[in-house]
Formats: sequence, C-alpha cells, structure tokens
Amino acid sequence: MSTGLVVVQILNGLQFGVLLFLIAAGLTLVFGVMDFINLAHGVQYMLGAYLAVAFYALTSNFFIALLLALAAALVFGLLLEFLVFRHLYDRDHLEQVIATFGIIIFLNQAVKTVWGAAPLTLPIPEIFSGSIILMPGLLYPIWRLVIIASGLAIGLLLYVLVGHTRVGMLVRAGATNARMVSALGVDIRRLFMIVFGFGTMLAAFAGAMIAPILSVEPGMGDTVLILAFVVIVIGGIGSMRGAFLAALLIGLVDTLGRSFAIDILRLVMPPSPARTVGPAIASMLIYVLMALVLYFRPSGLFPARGR
Amino acid sequence: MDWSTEFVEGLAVADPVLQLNDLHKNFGGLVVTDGVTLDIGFGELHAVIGPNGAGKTTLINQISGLLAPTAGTINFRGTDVTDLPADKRAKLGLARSFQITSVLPRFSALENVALAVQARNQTSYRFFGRADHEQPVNDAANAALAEVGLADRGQTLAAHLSHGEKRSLELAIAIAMEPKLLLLDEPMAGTGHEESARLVSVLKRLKGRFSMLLVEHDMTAVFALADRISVLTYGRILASGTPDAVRADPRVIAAYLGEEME
Amino acid sequence: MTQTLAASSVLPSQQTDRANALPVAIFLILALVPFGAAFGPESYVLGLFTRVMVFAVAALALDFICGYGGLVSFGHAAFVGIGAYAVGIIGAHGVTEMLVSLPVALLAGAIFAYLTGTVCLRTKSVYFIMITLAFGQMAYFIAGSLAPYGGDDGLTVRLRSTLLGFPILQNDRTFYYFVLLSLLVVYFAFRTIVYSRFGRVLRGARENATRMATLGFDVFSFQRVGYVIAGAVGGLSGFLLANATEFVSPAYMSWQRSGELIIMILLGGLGTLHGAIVGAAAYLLIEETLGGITEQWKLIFGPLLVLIVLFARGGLLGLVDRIRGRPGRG
Amino acid sequence: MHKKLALIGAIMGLSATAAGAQDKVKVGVIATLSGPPAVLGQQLRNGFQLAVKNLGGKVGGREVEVVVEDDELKPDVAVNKAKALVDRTKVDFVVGPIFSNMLIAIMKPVTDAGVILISPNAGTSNFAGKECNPNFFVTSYQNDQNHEVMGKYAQDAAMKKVFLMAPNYQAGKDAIAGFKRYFKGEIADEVYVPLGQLDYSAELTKIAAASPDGIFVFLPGGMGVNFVKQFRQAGLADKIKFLSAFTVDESTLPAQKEAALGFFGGANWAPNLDNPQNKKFVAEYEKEYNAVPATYAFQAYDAALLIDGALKLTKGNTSDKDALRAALMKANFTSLRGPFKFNTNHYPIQDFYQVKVAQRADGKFETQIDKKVFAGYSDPYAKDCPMK
Repeated sequence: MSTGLVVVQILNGLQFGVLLFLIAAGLTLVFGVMDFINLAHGVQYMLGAYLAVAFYALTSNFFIALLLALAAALVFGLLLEFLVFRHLYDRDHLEQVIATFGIIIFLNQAVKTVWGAAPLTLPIPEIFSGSIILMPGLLYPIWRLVIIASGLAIGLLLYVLVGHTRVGMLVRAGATNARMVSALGVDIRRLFMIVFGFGTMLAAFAGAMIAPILSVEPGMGDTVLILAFVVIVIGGIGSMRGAFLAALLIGLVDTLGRSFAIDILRLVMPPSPARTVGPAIASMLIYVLMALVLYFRPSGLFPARGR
Repeated sequence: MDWSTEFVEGLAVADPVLQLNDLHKNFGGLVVTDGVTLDIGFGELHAVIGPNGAGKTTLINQISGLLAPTAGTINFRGTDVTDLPADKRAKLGLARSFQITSVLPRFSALENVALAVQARNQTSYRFFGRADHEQPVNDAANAALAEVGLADRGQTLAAHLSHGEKRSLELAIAIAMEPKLLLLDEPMAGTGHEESARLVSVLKRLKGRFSMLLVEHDMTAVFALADRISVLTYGRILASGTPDAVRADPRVIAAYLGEEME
Repeated sequence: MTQTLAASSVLPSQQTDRANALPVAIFLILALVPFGAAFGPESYVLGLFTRVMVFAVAALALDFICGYGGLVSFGHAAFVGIGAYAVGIIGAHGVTEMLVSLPVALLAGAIFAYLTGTVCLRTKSVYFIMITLAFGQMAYFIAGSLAPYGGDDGLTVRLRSTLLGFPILQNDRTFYYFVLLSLLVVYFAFRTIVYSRFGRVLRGARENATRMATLGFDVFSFQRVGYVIAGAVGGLSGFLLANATEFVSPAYMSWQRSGELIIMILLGGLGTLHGAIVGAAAYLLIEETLGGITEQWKLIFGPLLVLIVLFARGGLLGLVDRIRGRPGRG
Repeated sequence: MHKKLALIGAIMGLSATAAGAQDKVKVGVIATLSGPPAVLGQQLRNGFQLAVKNLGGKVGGREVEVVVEDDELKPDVAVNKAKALVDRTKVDFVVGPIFSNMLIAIMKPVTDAGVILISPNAGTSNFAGKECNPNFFVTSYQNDQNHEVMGKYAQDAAMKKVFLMAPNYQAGKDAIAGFKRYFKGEIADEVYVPLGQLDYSAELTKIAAASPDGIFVFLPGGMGVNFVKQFRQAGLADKIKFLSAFTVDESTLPAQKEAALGFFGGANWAPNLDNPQNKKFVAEYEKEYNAVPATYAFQAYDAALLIDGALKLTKGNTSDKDALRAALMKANFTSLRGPFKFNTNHYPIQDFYQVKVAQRADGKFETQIDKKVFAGYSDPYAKDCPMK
C-alpha cells in the first residue's frame, strides 16, 4: 500500500462519490420537498446515458450530445411527472414505491427494445482523453478528474441555489414542512415541477458523464438507485449538505474497502480465505455503515425535517 | 364529602403524587422549561395556565416521558422517574391526554378504551383468543365510555367521531387506565361552548378520584375546577396558589391575566 | 406515514361474511388444484402453485408485520433465504430430517429477526425501510461468500426433507399438500394473532406509537416480537422454497426479491392477510402468463403496476370491493 | 424483436399438423434474456434458431418445435422454467443455459426427468467429473479450458509476472485455477471482484502499481466491456499484455471497439476459423441478426446439429433414451469448429486457440485465430467421471 496507491484510490472514491451525489441530490430534493419516493430516479440516470449515446451517434460531438440529452431527459421527466407522478404526491409511500417500480420495469425493458440488450459505449471527448501523471508511475485518467470537478461544481451551485435563492428558500422550507410552504401561498405545483425537473437533469447528467467510463446497458440504474438511497438516508432525507457528505463518504468507503479489504484481512488470516471473504466484506461495508449511522442517528447525519 | 379540599389548605403538600424539582429543558439555545419546581398533592386538581409558547405542553411531555428534561428530576409517587420511558411511567399510574387529538383512528371507540384497560392489568403477550371478546375488559371500557357520555358510540370508528366526541374519548381512555395522576393537555381545545360545559362537568365528577394536572386555556373551566393554579410564563412558574390567590396576585395580573379576568 | 397507509386494516371480524368467503374460496381452489392438474401437465402446474403458496407464506409474514404492524421491511427476503440455507447447509451435511431442518429454519429466521430488529426498530418510516434493506444486503453478501456451500453459485438440495426418515415430500402431490397445510396453518395463526391482545397492541402501535407508549405499552418490545414472528415464518417459507426448487442460492435474498414481496402484498391489498395470498398468486401468475405470451412482457407488466396504483387503491381486493359497489376500505 | 424467428419451428410444425402434434420433436431453449447479460442469451437463442432454420425446421427428419424461456438469471425462476419445459411442454431436449449457476440449478429437474440437457455454454467442473450425468451433454468446453489456453500462452511467451482478476464466484475461481495450471511464473496478485462490478478504478490502480508483464482477466459481459475501456483509458494497454477469456468476444466488442484492439482471448473457435461450414454460418448469422456471432451462437448452432445428427441415427426416435444417448455420444455432425468428439464425461475433445481482437475491412470488430494452443484437448476432470 504505497501512498501513491492510496492517493489514487481516494481520487477514485471521490469520483464515485460525486457521481452518487449527482443522483442522490435529485432524489433527496424530490423526497424532501414532495415527500415522494421516486424509485424511477435510477432509470432517469440510465436514460441520460442512453440519450447521450443516441445524440452522440447523430452529432458526433459529446458536448452537443450532452446538452441535447439533458434537454430530452428533462422533457421526458416532466412528461412522466405530468402523466404519473403528480397523481401520486398525496398517496402513501408504499403506493409511490409500487408505481415507480412499475416504471422501472417498463423503462428497463423499453431501452432494451429500442437500443438492444448489448452494452453501448460513448467515447471520451477528445480534449479530455488520456491520463495525466500524478506521480512517477501513477497515471490518472483526465476524464475522471473532469467528473470530480463537475460534480464538485454542481455541489457548489446547489449550495448557492439552495442557500441563497428564493426557490432554494422554499425548497429548504418544504423539506422541513411542506404544508407550511403551501400555506404561504406558494404555487406548490410549480415548485414541485422545478424541483423535479432539476433532479431529473442532475441524474441524466450523471448518466451522460459516466457513459464514457461505464457500459451503457439496461438496468444500469438499479444498483445506483439503491446506493443513492443509502446516501440520502445516511445524509438525512431532504438535506443537500447531508447528501453531499454522505455521497463522498460512501464513495470513499466503498472504493477504499474494495481496494484494501483483502490486504487488511491478510494481516489476520491466510491469503486464500482472505480473498474469498474480502470482497464479501467490502460489498457489505456501506450497508454496515448505514446500519451503524441509523443506529446512532435514527434520522441520518443531518436530519432536515422536524417530523 | 369534598375530601380534596383538605389537602389544599396549606400550600405545601404533605404527601405529593408528583414532584418536579428544578426542571430544565432546552432545545438547542431555546430555553423552554426554566427551573420548574412543582408539587401535586394526592387528589388535587392542579391547573397550569400561561400564554401560548409558555412551555405547557413541553412540561407535560417531560412528565409523561415523551421528552427527556435537560436537567432536574421528576418524582412520581416516591419514585424517581426522570429516566424512565413513557410506558414504564404509564405502568406506574401516569395517564395523559393529548392536546392534538391522538386517538387511534381506525379503532372503534370501544377498542381505543379497551386497549387502555388491557394495558392496565393483563399481559398483552397473548397470541390467541379474541381480544375483542373479553367481557371484563369490554365492561370496564364501556364504563369509562359511559362516564364521558359516549356509552352509545362504542362501536363507531374513532375517525368517524365528531371533534367533541374525540375529546371525550381522549378522556375516557385516560380514565380507563385508572391512573394515580391524570395529565390533561387542553382537554377542551377546539370544542364548542356546550361541549366545554359538558366536559367541565365530567371533570368535576372525576375530581377527587384522580389527582390531575390540567393545562387549559378556558379560564372559566380552570377557575371552576382547580384546587390550585400555577402560572407559567417563558418556562418559569410565575405564581402558584389557590385560584383566589392567583387571581389577586399583581404579578399575574400584570404579566398575563389582566383584562382576561372578569 | 402510518396514518396515510391507504390499505385497509379492517379486521376480519369487522368484515362481512361475504368477505370471509374469499379466504374460504382461495383455500378451496388451492386444495382442488392437484385434481385439475391431473388432466394437464401435472408436475408443472403443481410446481407453479407450490411456488405461489411458498411465496404466499412469505408474503403473509410480510403483510403481518407491514400491514398490521406498519413496519415496511425491505429485507424480508433475507428471512426466506436464511430458512432456505438452513435446509441447504444441513442437507449438505447429510441430514435431511425435517424435524431437524424445519425448527432450525424457523429459529434461524427468528434469531436473525431478533438481532436485526433490535437495531432496526429504533428507526421509523423510510429509515426503517432502508435499514432493513441494509441487513438484507448483508445477509445476501454473507450467503454469497459461503464458499463451502456454493458461494454465489448456490447449492443443490440433493434430497427433499424427510420426516422420521420417510421421504414424504418426494412425491410432488404430497409436497403440494404439505405446502398448502403450511400456508393454512400460517394463515390461521396470523388471523388468530391479529385478533389477539398482542395483535391489538401491534395494530395500535401502527396507528400511533406514542399514544401506545403513554398507555403503558413497551412498543419496541411488542414490535420486536412481531418482527421475530415474521422472521420465523419467513424462515418457514425458505424451508419450503429450498424443498420446492431443490436448490438454494443467495439470489433468494436479493433486494429485488424483497421488493417483489412488497409488491405482492400491495397488489393483493395490504393488511388483509388473504390479500397476501391473492397478491402472490397474481404476481407470479401474471409473470408466468405474460412471460409465456411475449418476451417483452415487462412492457405490459410495468404499466400494469402503475395502473393498479392509480386506479385500484387497496390492491386487487380493493378493486373487487369497488366493483361490487361497496365503500372503499380504509 | 426476433420473436417471429422463435416461432419458425413452431409454424413449420403447424403447417404439417396433419401428421399430428405428437410427431414434433420439442426442444426447450433456456437462456438469460433479461438484464444486462441478455445479449449472451440472445446469441445463444439466435444461433440455435438459425440452425433450426437451416435444417428446414426439422431435426432427424422430424418437425421441431422450439420453446424459448428466460431464466432471468434467478435460479428459482430457472428451476421453474425448466420444470415448465419438462412437464408442460414435454420437451425432449433442453438446450441451455448461459451461466454456470443456472446450470447447477436446472441440472436436477431436467436430467432427473430423463430429458437430455445440452449445454451450449456453461460447463462446470463438477459435472465434468464426479457428478457427470448420462443425460447431460456439452457442446462448448469445460469452463477451465479457455483459461488454460491463456495460461499456456503466458507460459510459452515466458511472461515473468502476471496479474489475475476474476469475479468472486465459482467460475471465477475455476478461471484462475485453470490459468495457473499452465502458468508457472510469478503471480503479481489475484483479485476477486464482486459479480457485476462496473467500475474498476480501484483494481486498475493496483494493476498499474504492480506493473506486471501481462494481465489475465475473466470478466464476462458488461463487466468486460467496462474493464476493457477503463484499462485502455488508464493508459495500461500499451504496457501490459491483455490476456482474457470470455471478456473480449463478439458479444462485447460492439461496445468495446477500438479499446480492445490487439487484446487476446482463449477460445475454441473464432468467426474467421477457416472451414466452409463456418464461413457459411458467420455470413448467414450476420445477415439474419446484423451482428457478428460469438461462441455462444456457434455452440448453440452446434447443439442443434448435434440433436439433428443423433436423431438421424435413431431414425427420429426420442423415446428410447439409451439409444438416444448412444447416438448423441457419436456426435454425428460436422461442427463449425471442425474436429469434434465427446469424451466419456460428455464434454468435447477439441482444439483450442489463442485469439486476438482485430478490425475487419467492413469496420466491424471480431476475434481472429492467432495460434492453435491445444489440439484434441480434453479436460482434466474426465478421469473422475464414473461413466465409461
């Protein structure tokens, strides 16, 4: 375990963390403000990736494809909101779960029908391809650094938006007490649409940004969705700050766990069982972390709502 | 006989049911309970009044065990209950009603009360036998319902009761627990004139049977019922004494009562 | 959120006789399936309905804890998997006696529920959902790392469980009735429990836990006992599943499976018990039928779920009620 | 999308209903057709159906009905579907599945019912050895063999230090074991990742730090797509020789494209394998499905030919199981891979090649035969098989 290795793994963890943050941010907003559990948030991430691939095929320019994908994802998200979600806001959480689960099933199959089951890919934009030398012998892909940077930038943007604008004020108030916000005479429908559209775009952005690294395939949003839920629950539902910190925490714990679990286990057991047990423990780590956090802080690290 | 009065002759209570000793509660920087010391005597009806935000409900929540005080002790029937959870305190004979109606909406009125009876004297770790067919429990529950005037509403779902009936049901649930001390958090809140009067008469009948701590905004009711009154402002006891003494207390008049009284 | 649960929790006692006819009809149909199956692909039909009943047992336990206890567990499949692994592991050591494996399956589910429940029940609503998911995932990964018992690949159950050495479950039809009997026992046990004093406390805690505490009920302990019961019955379902598929796999514990169980009880109608059976049957039979019609069956199934939520509150049973013109449940 | 093809056999059967439904040979195809690995299942299904089509909808002179089932990569679903095929559809043969864990799950319900199970992909060591089964035939390979090819290659190329990586399940461990059976140099590290892992940033860092001569990975499906891309992006492709099995093939190359150029794999076949029957197959497959076939497709194609050949010997009789098994054992068909025969454990004896990713003149990517590594090679587990 050289320091170089640790540094790179920390960067990897950060990259995974900001990706999770981009997805969790929308999820926690929608959940916090609208009290709406949107399981279909993960497929919006998948859709962002597929749309970016599709538009790239048309334009051959990553950035134009990214913008078009975001616009298309927004339109699609608002369409879903209009057709299905807005009829679910005053429903019970469980009903929201089953309906949005239905949408997951549908969209996972739909992208397979449209684009085929085979994984698709998107090339890294030319100017960001390649690696830079962090230290002698250790290369790091530039694109991952771009993801980290854009994720942090969006985190900052959200901090400003939520902390210092009128919509942000309403969002914060809504996360604490949605009834109060509507009592203030705010057009809650419009606020919901803004929040929802924004959350959708963030997820789609995450999908498009990761498409050059990961294969684009049906069901790619499902695992990410669960991780995003872990993030917002650890962070405290409705808390942007909580989502940000929890996302980075999960990203780091998961990456470092996967990297070093076996090495650490080897200190206490023979290599062969360590190799078998290590990955299992590494996979479990974030769930253990969540259980621990919730045991000591039953409403997450930064509980936003008073209820 | 009106045996409750003999305990309130003097202000010091000989054998108190409840003793609050220098109770403090802070929410972050906000001080909600600020050194409350209070005794409630056996059989006494003690009213706590004060403006909105004085910390009355917070006080009741601490006594019933839903909130932990920041400092101070709560002594109930000779036991220090400061660190006991709500259910253990209830087992010791502490019952409460809620300011915001808190009956079980999808239970019938009878079942709401029957649960209180069931909690009082039997084990609830019984997995067979129909709970709703247990005659002794139902009888006790019906008696409590009758006491608050809900005798014929037992089979109605609590959610379908009128607001006034729900307030009465709250009371019936508390009575059915046969508590040693009854904490009443604004039992008349939101009820009409007639309904209030009816509840006052119910409470009058109960007076003496249980010790009671009554938090109420309806001054007519308070002065008609209370043996002693404590005035709470900004989390502190401003004054404490018999209704007449409190009525006459210049600090109370200045701080709170003023024109509201007569 | 407990207050807004759309599903009914009308107790069986408060239902009309006509509504009580439904469970009777369900069990009658299930009892007659083998006779119908004899005219068709017998073993296949028996296998399909055995599967339906095995999942119905698990769904019943979930409905008990979720519909009556208000505790939405997103890790219920872990109990099923643990029960299945009890059979698989004991079987791998050459013991097929159900007098051994069945109690172990029940106990293992109960112990896991007790330990995790102690932690989970400190949290509420969505946090409870997520922490149960966390423990479910832990169980899943642990099962996947059991290298001596197949790891991720799972392990084959060489012989169905025996009773006092007799291979009574070997015959598909006998096995079917064994599962049906289990389902019947579980159904009536839960019906009895929800009527009982304990059930009344559990239901009360779902409505308003604070109120129950001020009445003198140690809500945490009651809920934990309820959770343990659900865990044990989940273990029973796992025992049956391992015998039905003659195979045990970590996939039995995946979060997707827990999600499917939740869908089942919602589909049937939460807090009705027989709704759990209807839901399990509906889910698996829809999957089977649509899957037989087209490979793209999920394009139909997904929107179907959305439509059920939008237009059939209270699940399929709620829909039946509505069509009959009775007032909605809940 | 190719649903209509799924029905071709059935339709052809229907057109000849005069002879009565009982006269059709029924074959159940069970494969993973949902979730990310669906592309492998589709190759399997397509390959089998193409063969049925080429055989004129007949095997051994009898009409054939093909029923396709999706195991959803859930073992209990697989068992359920297998039972449905055996009991409801009353199939004579089950062809499938893709994944080893699905194979383990369906083995008992299919073979116990006396139905012939032909695996066109998964070939676990247990069923090759002690638990070999008279009703079970394999047209692919024993799982270890492709890895052994790579191990042999690394050994012959005198690589000093190799880094090994595979998913953390039995097939992954078999892969590493297979590689090590022939490679005697230094192992830089053995890494097991969770099945389905998509981001290899952590592992790539380790690989870079270890700076081995070569890396051997077994990362099937989407895992391989992601790893290959990330390996190339990390700038390691030019420094470290990439050896693999089931990681770069025609099912993943459409997504990997240039990123996989020059990478090596171990295989029993490649699309450019030079024999007339294979040339015809590849051309037809590409025309029909607009994709280059992978091993899954060719092995399923061979499975259909195997059935056809056996039924020709039994004159279409599927009820005499002993005769049927004996006929299958003769492998009475011309395999797309050329020389093919069954070992006593019903696993193939065949040639193995080291293959290399290349871009064809038409811009598509495929693996191409680089060198024959083993000739007439059989697996080491056959000696444990009680069948003679």
